[in-house]
Amino acid sequence: MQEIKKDMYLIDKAELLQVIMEKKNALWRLCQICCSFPKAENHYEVTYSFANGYDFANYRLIVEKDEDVPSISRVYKSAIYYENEMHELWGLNVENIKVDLHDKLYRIDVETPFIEKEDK
Amino acid sequence: MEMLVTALICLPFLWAILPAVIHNSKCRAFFVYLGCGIVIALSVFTAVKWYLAGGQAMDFDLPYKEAFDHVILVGDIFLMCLITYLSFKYKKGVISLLAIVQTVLVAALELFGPKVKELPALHFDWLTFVMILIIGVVGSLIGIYAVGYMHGYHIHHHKELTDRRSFFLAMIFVFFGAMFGLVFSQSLIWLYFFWEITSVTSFLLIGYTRTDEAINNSFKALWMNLLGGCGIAAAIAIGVLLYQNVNLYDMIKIAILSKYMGISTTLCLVPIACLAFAALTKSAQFPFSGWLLGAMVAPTPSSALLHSATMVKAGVYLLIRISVAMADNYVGNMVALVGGFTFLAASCLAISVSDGKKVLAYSTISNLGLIVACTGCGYEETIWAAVFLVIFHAVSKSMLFQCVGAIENTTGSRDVEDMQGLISLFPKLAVVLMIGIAGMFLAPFGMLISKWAALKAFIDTTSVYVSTLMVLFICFGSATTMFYWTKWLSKILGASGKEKSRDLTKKNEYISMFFHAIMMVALILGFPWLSSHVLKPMSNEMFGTDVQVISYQNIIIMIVLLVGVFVIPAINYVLTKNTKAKQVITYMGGANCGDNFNFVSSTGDPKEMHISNFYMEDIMGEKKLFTPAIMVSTVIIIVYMIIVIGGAF
Amino acid sequence: MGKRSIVPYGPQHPVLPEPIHLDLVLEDEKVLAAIPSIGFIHRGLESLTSKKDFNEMVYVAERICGICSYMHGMGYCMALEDIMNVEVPRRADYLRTIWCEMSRLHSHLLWLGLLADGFGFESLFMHSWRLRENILDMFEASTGGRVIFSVNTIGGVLKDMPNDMLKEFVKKLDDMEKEIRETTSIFLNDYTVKSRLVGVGILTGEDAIRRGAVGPMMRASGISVDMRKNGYAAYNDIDFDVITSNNCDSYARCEVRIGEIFQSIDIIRQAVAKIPDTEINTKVTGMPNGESIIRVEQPRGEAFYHVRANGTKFLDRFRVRTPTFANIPALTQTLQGCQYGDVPLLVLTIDPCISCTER
Amino acid sequence: MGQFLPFTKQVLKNLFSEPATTQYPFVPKEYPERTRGHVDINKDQCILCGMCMRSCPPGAIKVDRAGKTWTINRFDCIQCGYCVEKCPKKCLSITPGYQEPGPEKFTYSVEVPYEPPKPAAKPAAAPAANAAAPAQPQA
Amino acid sequence: MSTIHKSPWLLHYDGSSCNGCDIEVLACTTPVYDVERFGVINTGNPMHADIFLITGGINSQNEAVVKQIYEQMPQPKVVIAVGTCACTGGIFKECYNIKGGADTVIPVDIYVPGCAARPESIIDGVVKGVALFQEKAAALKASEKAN
Amino acid sequence: MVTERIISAVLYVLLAPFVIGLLDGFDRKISARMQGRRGPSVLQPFFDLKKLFEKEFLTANKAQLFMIRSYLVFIVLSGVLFFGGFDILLVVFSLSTAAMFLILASTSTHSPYSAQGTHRELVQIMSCEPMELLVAVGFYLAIGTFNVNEIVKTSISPIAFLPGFFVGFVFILTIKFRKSPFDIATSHHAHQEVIKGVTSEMVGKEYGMVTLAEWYENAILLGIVGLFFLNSNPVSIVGAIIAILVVWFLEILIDNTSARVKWQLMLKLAWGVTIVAAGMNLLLLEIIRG
Ligand code: SF4
Ligand code: SF4
Ligand code: SF4
Ligand code: SF4
Ligand code: SF4
Ligand code: SF4
Ligand code: SF4
Ligand code: SF4
Repeated sequence: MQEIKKDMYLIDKAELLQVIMEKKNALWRLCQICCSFPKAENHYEVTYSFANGYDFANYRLIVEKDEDVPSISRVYKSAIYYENEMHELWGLNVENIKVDLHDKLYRIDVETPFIEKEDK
Repeated sequence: MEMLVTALICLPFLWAILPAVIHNSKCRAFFVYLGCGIVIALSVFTAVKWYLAGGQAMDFDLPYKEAFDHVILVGDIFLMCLITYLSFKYKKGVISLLAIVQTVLVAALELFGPKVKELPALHFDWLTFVMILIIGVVGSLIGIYAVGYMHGYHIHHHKELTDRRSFFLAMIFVFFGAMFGLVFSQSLIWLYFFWEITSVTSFLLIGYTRTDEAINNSFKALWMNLLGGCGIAAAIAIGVLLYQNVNLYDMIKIAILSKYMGISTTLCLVPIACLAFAALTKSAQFPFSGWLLGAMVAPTPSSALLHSATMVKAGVYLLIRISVAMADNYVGNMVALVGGFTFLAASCLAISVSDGKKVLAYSTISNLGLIVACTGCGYEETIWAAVFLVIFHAVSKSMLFQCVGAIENTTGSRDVEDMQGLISLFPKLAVVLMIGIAGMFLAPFGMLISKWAALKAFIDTTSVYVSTLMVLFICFGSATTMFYWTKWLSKILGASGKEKSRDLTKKNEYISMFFHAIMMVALILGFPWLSSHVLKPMSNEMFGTDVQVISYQNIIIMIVLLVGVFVIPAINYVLTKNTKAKQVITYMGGANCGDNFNFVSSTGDPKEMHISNFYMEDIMGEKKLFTPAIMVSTVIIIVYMIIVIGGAF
Repeated sequence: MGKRSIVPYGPQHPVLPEPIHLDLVLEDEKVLAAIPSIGFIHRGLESLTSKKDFNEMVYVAERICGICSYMHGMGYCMALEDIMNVEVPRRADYLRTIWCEMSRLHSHLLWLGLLADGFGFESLFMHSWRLRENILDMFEASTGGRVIFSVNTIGGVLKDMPNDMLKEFVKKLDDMEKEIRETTSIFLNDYTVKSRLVGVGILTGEDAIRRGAVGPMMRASGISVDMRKNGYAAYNDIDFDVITSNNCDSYARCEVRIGEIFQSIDIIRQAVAKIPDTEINTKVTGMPNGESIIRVEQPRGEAFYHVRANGTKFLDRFRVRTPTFANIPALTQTLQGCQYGDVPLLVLTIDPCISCTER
Repeated sequence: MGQFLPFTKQVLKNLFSEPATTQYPFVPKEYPERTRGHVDINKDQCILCGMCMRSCPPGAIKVDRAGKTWTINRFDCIQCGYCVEKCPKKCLSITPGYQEPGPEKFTYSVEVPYEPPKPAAKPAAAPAANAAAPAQPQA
Repeated sequence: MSTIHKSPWLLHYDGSSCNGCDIEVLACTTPVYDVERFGVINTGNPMHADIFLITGGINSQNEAVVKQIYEQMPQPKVVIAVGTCACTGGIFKECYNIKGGADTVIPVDIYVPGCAARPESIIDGVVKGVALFQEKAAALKASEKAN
Repeated sequence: MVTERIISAVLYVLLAPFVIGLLDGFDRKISARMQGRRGPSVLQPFFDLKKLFEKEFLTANKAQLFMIRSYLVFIVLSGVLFFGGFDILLVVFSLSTAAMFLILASTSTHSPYSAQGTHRELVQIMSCEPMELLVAVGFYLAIGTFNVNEIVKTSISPIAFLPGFFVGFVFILTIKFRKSPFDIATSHHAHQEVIKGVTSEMVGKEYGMVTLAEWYENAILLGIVGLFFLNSNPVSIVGAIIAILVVWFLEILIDNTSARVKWQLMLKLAWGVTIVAAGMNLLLLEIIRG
C-alpha cells in the first residue's frame, strides 16, 4: 500500500479484499467505486472510496486491460451497482458480482462506450 | 301415502346394496343412475301428490311399526359397535366413549325406562315437503355427478388410492335414506337413529381416501357430530323421564304453551336447548365448524353432498322445526347469536383463503349461520327467510361444488387464483360457476331476500342487545360476504393469457350441473310463486298466521333487479357488440411487452405479470381469527346453556 | 403463484416525477420484493469530457440535474479549482454558500410538496410549492434563471449579488420563515400524515452505513455526517449544527429535512451578515493536470466529483456519484415488507433524483 | 396520534383571500432584468470570428464567414451565456423574453455587415427590433 | 359549438431530462401558474390524456416507453416537447445514449424551447397545443363522418 | 301521490347529472381556492364529460364497455328506486350490485393498476356497506318503515333519533365520494400509487359513463343525507338542502386537509366509526323502544 496523495492509496489486487474487510469491520461506508481509463496510461484505474464520519480514504487498483477484478459486492451490497456499471460502460471484467445484470443496468445500444473499439 | 313414504325411506337403504356388490363399473353406473332416477321420481311424486292433496299436515304410522322400532334399536347398537371398533382401530378410543354413553342411555331408556306415550311415528307437512324435494332432487343429481367424477378421480388423477367407488356410491344412497327418515320422523328416538346414521356415513365418506389427513378429519367430524348426538340423547332422556313423551312436536308444543301457562318455562326449554345444541353441531356452526372444513379432503361429490342437500341440512331442518319454540327466549337468543356470529366470522375467514373448496366451505358455514340466526329469532319473517336460504343454498352450493370439482379435474387446480380468465378458457364451466355464485349472493337472489327479512325481523326482536348485535352481525357479515364472492367472480371474468385446453368434464357431470342451473333460474323466476304457494302455507301452519312477509311492491322490485342482473348486461352486450373500438394493450406504466400478460422487468427481459386478489391474512387470516371465533362462540353456548339449564333447576 | 402478485411499477408513473421502474412482488399489498431498474434517463454525460472542453463542462455539470443544478456546477468547478490551484475570492465563496443554501431551501420545499402529493395531500403540495416560488423568484432576480443558473465558473462566480439585494432576500426569508413553520408543522403533527410516515421504511443506523446511505437519509438514522462540516466554500465561517434524528423512519427523514430548511435560512442570514467585499472571480489560465475528489453536501446528501485531468483541455475522467445513487441500496432495503401504498412514499423519502443517478 | 385536520385554518384562509395565481397569459409577464431569456446579437459589432460557435455547448450557433451570416437555433440554445462570455467583441447579450413555442424548429439568422479589412462603422438602423420580438420564423 | 378545447388533460413523461424542465412542468400546476385555469388536469394515465408533454431527450431505454405511451393515448392527441432537450437533444445530443429530441420516435406538434423551459413558455405551448387539439378533434369528426 | 313519486324519479334521471355536475364544478373551484389557486370554470366537469364522449374509443378488453353500461344502468335504477320512494334497503342492495359491475369491468382488463385499484375498491365497499345498511336499519327503527315514501311523511325529522347514524354516514361519504383521506381506489387527481385505480383502463366514453354514474350515485347519497332532515313539513326541504350543502362543503374541507391513509387504517376507521357511532345509536334506539 502506498500513499499517492492525501487520502489516496495505491493497492494491489491481493490487498484489496483485506482492505475491504478491514473497512467493513470498522463500519466504514462505501462511497463509490470509480473506474477510469486514462488513454495515456492504457490501463484501468479503479478507485474505491470509503468514509467514516469525516474520515475519508481512497484505494486505487491498477488493472490491465484484459485483467479481472474481484467483486466486493458480497461484502458491500451497494457495490453491485458500481460493479455492474464498470462492466457495462467500461468493459472491465468483475468476477462474481452478487447480482450480475449482464450489461442490462443501463440498457444502451453502444457497447462499452467509454473505451474505444481499437483500445479494447 | 304411507307406502310412498316408507318406500322413500327404505328404498335407498336397500338400493345401496346394489352398487356395493356390483364391481363392474359400467353396470354399477347404470344402477346408480337408475337408483338416483327412482329417488328423484319418488320424491317428486310424493311431494306433488301431497301438494295436490291440499297440503294438509298429516301424521301417520309406518306399517309394522313395532318391527321398525326393533330395527332401530338394533341399528343404534350396531352403529355404536362400528364406531367403537373403528375408533380403536385408528387409536382414537376416547371418541367411542361419546357413542357408547349416548347409545346406552337411549337404549336403556327405551328398554327399561318409563313407558312413553304412543304416537304416530311420521309426520308430513310443508317443511317436510321442501326438504324431501331438496334431498331427492339435489341429492340425486349429486349422485349422478359422482359416477362420472369418481371415474375420473380414480382412473386419471389418483391412481395411488385404492378404488373404493362401490363403497362410496353405496354410502350416498345410505345418506338419502337417512335424510328422508330424519325429516319424516316424529319420534325423537327415530330421529336420533337417522341422525346417527348421517354422522357415521359422513365420517366414512370423509375418510374415504384413507390418507392420514382424511382419517384425522373424519374423526374430527365424528366426535363433533357425536357430541351433537349426545344433545339429542339428552333431550330424549328428559322427554322420557319428565313427560313420558319423546315426540318432537309435542315437546315443541309444550315449550310454546309453557310461555302462556306459567309453568316452569325454563324447564320445558331444556330439551329444546339440547336439540338446538345438537343442531348447531350438525350445521357446523362455530365452534363446531372444524369438521365441515376438514370434510373437504373427501372427493368432491361427498363435499357437495355434505354441504348442500344432506348432512348440514339435517341440523338446519331441526332448527327450523323447533324455531317456533325458540322465539324470544334464551335458547333462541343463543342460537341466533351463535348463528349471527358464525355468519360474520366465517365470511371473514372466507376472505383469507384461496382454495376454491375452502372458500365454498366457509361460505357454507357462513350461510348456515345466517339460516341458523333466522331460526333462532323464530319469527315468521325469519323462518320465511331461512327456508328460502335453505332452498337457494342447497341448489347453488351443490352446483358450485360440482363445478369446482370439474374445474379441478380439468385444470389441475381448484385454487381461486388459478381461475384467472376461466370465462375465456372454459366458458361452460365458468358460466355454471357464475350462476352458482350469483345464486349465493347477488341481489336479488337468496341472500338478499333473506337479509332483508332477517334485518327487519331482528330489529323487531325483543331482546335489546341480541337485536343490536344481530343487526350488526348481519350488516358486517353481508359486507364481507360481498367481498369474497366478488373477488372470485372478478377472477373468472378476467382476461387470460393461457392457451385454451381441452375440457375434461364428463357428460354426466355437465348434465347434473345443467339441471342445477335450470333449477336455479326456475327458483329465481318462480320465487313469488314459491313465496305465496309454499312458504305462506308453511308459515300459516307454523304460526297460525299468514302475514305477507315481504310486500308485493318489494317483490316487484326484486324481480326487476333480478331481471336486471341478467337482462341489463345482456342488452348492453348486444348493444355494444358492434361498437368500433381500437384494441390497445393495457397500461403498465410503459413497461408493457405488448400482450397484456408480460412486462419488461427490471433486468430488461419480459416477465409474466400475475395479479392476485386480496386475502387480508393479517386481518382475517385463519391463524388470526379461527381460535378467537371458536372461543367466543364456545362462551356464548356455555353461558346460555348454563342460563337455560341453571334456570330450570 | 398463489396469493402473490407480480406487477410492474413505472417507469411512467404520475407519483414519480421521474421514470424509475420496480418489479414488485406483492401479497395483498405487502411488498415482498422490489427490484429496481435504472437507466431510463441514462444519457452518458460523463463521456462528454471527450467532446467538450473543461470550461464547457461546467454547463454540462449544471445539467446533471435541474434541482441542485447549482451545486453540481459548483462541485465541478471546485474540483478544477483544486486541480489548477486557484484561490477563489472570498466573496465568491460566500455567494456560493448563499446560493447553495437557497438551493437547499427550494429543493427541500419541492420535496415536501412531492411528499405531500405522494400521500395525497394535494393542498399541502400546492402550499409548499407556492412557498417555493418565492425562492425561485430570488434565483431569477440574482442569476437570471429559475432552475439552472449558469453563474459558476472555474475561479469563482459570474454574477454578484449586490448587498442591498442580499438584505432584501434576508428580509423576504424572514417573512417566509413563519409561513414555512406553519406549513411544516402540518407534516409533523397531522394525524393522517403521521399515519403515513411514522414507522414506515425503517432503516437502522447500521444498515444505513452498510448500504452506503448519505445525506438526510443517513442523518435520519441517527448518523451525524454533513459534508458542509468539511468547510468548503464559506462554511468554515458559519456556525451550524448537523441535524439528525434517531427514529430511522420516514417521519425522521421528514423531520431532518424540515430542520434543514430553517438551518438554511439561518446560514443565509449569517452569510449575508459576514460577506466581505472582494472580487467575485479570479482569472484562470492554463490547462488542468492532476486529479481531485470533491465532496459537497447537496440537499440529498454527499455528492462526489472525481475529476482527472491530463494537461489537455479534454479531461480524462469526470465522474459524479450523486446522493441518490448512493441511496438506492438503502431504498431497496426500506421497500422490503412495506405496503404498496408506501412504495411511492419510500421512493420519495430518499428524495430521488434519477436524473443525476443515471447521468 | 397527532392533531386532527390542523391544516383547516390555512385552507380557509386561502379560500377567502386572493389566489396566488398570476394572470399570465392574459397579462404579460414582467421579467427581472437578469432573466436569461434569449441570446441577441448586435450585428454591427460582430466580426464573424466564430468564437461563439466554437464555444456553444449544444452547438446552437452557426457563423458563416463566407455568407456573412450569424445564425442561432433557439430551439437548441440552452441560455447558458457562454457565448456571451466568450465573444471578443461583446456583441452578444442575453436578454429577457424567450423564444415562443411553435410547431416548427426554425433558426434565426442575421446578415452581418462586417467587412473584413476595414472596421465597419455604419449606424445601427433596425436591429433594435430584434430585442423586442425575439424571433421571426424564416423560411 | 365544440368545447373540447376546454378540457385538455395532460400526461407528463420525463424522457432523459435533467429534471429542470420537469419541475417547471410541475410548477405550472401549482398555485402561481395554475394551468387548471384552462381545464388542464395532470392525469397520470395515457388512456385519459389529450396532451402529451414530454421533457428530455430519447435514449435507447425510454424509446419504447415513449412510443407505447403515445400509442395508448386516444385520438385526438397533441404532443408537446418541453425544453431544449426534448426539442433537439440539447446539450446532451452528443452523448452516446441520446438519440435526439422527442421527434425521433413520435410526431411532435409543438416545441417549447428553453433550458429549462419557463412556466410561461410551457403555458404558451399548452395554449397552442390546445388550439391544435381543437383542430384535430374537428378533423377527426369530419373523417368519422366521411366514413 | 303516485304521480308525485313518478315526477320525482323522472326529475332525478333528468336533473341529477346537472345538479351534481355543477356541485362538482364548485367543488373544483373551491378546492382550487383552498389551495391558493384560481381554478377552472365551474362548468369544467361538463366540458370534461363532453370531451370524454368525443374521444376516440380505445379498449383493452371489449367486455369492459357493457359492464360499465350495466353499472350505469344499475346506478340509475337505484336512484329511481330511491327518488321514487321505494324501499331504502333495496336501494342499498341495488347500489352494491351496481358496484359489482364496476369491479368486474375493471378487472376484465388484467391491468396491474386497475387490478390494484379494484382490490382497494372492494375494500372500500366492504368498509362502507355496513354503515349503508345500518342507515336503512336506522330509518326503520326511527320511523318504522324502510319505505322512503313513508319516511318523508314522518312528523319529526329522523335526524332527531339518528344523530349517530348521521355521523357514521357522513364519515363513509368521504369514502364514497372518493375524497382524501380515503381516495385510495380512484382519486380525482391521479398522483397516486394506483394511478387512476379502477378507472385506469377506461377510455373516452367508458370513463365518461363512469363519471356520469358517479354523479348519479352521489345524488342518491346526498339524497340520503337530505332524508335525515325531511319531515312532513315542507319547510324541512330547505333544511335538507342546507344540510346537504353543509355536508358537501365539509367533504371538500376534509379532502383538502388530510393525507390519503392506507386501506388498513380506512377499514379500521370506517368500521370503528360505524360500530361506535351507529352501534351506540342503534342500541339506544332499541332500549327506548324497549
Ligand atoms: S387434478 Fe384433481 S383429481 Fe387430478 S390429481 Fe390433481 S387434485 Fe387429484
Ligand atoms: S385445504 Fe382442506 S384438504 Fe387441504 S389441508 Fe386444508 S383441510 Fe386439508
Ligand atoms: S385433495 Fe390433494 S392430497 Fe387429497 S387426494 Fe386430492 S390431490 Fe391428493
Ligand atoms: S405453496 Fe409452497 S408447497 Fe405449495 S406449491 Fe407453492 S411453494 Fe410449493
Ligand atoms: S440528487 Fe442529484 S439530481 Fe438530484 S438534485 Fe441532487 S444533484 Fe440534482
Ligand atoms: S447561450 Fe449558450 S447555448 Fe445559447 S447560444 Fe450561447 S452558448 Fe449557445
Ligand atoms: S458574435 Fe462575437 S463571437 Fe460570435 S462571431 Fe460575432 S464576434 Fe465572434
Ligand atoms: S432542456 Fe435543460 S433544463 Fe430541460 S431537461 Fe434539458 S437540460 Fe434540463
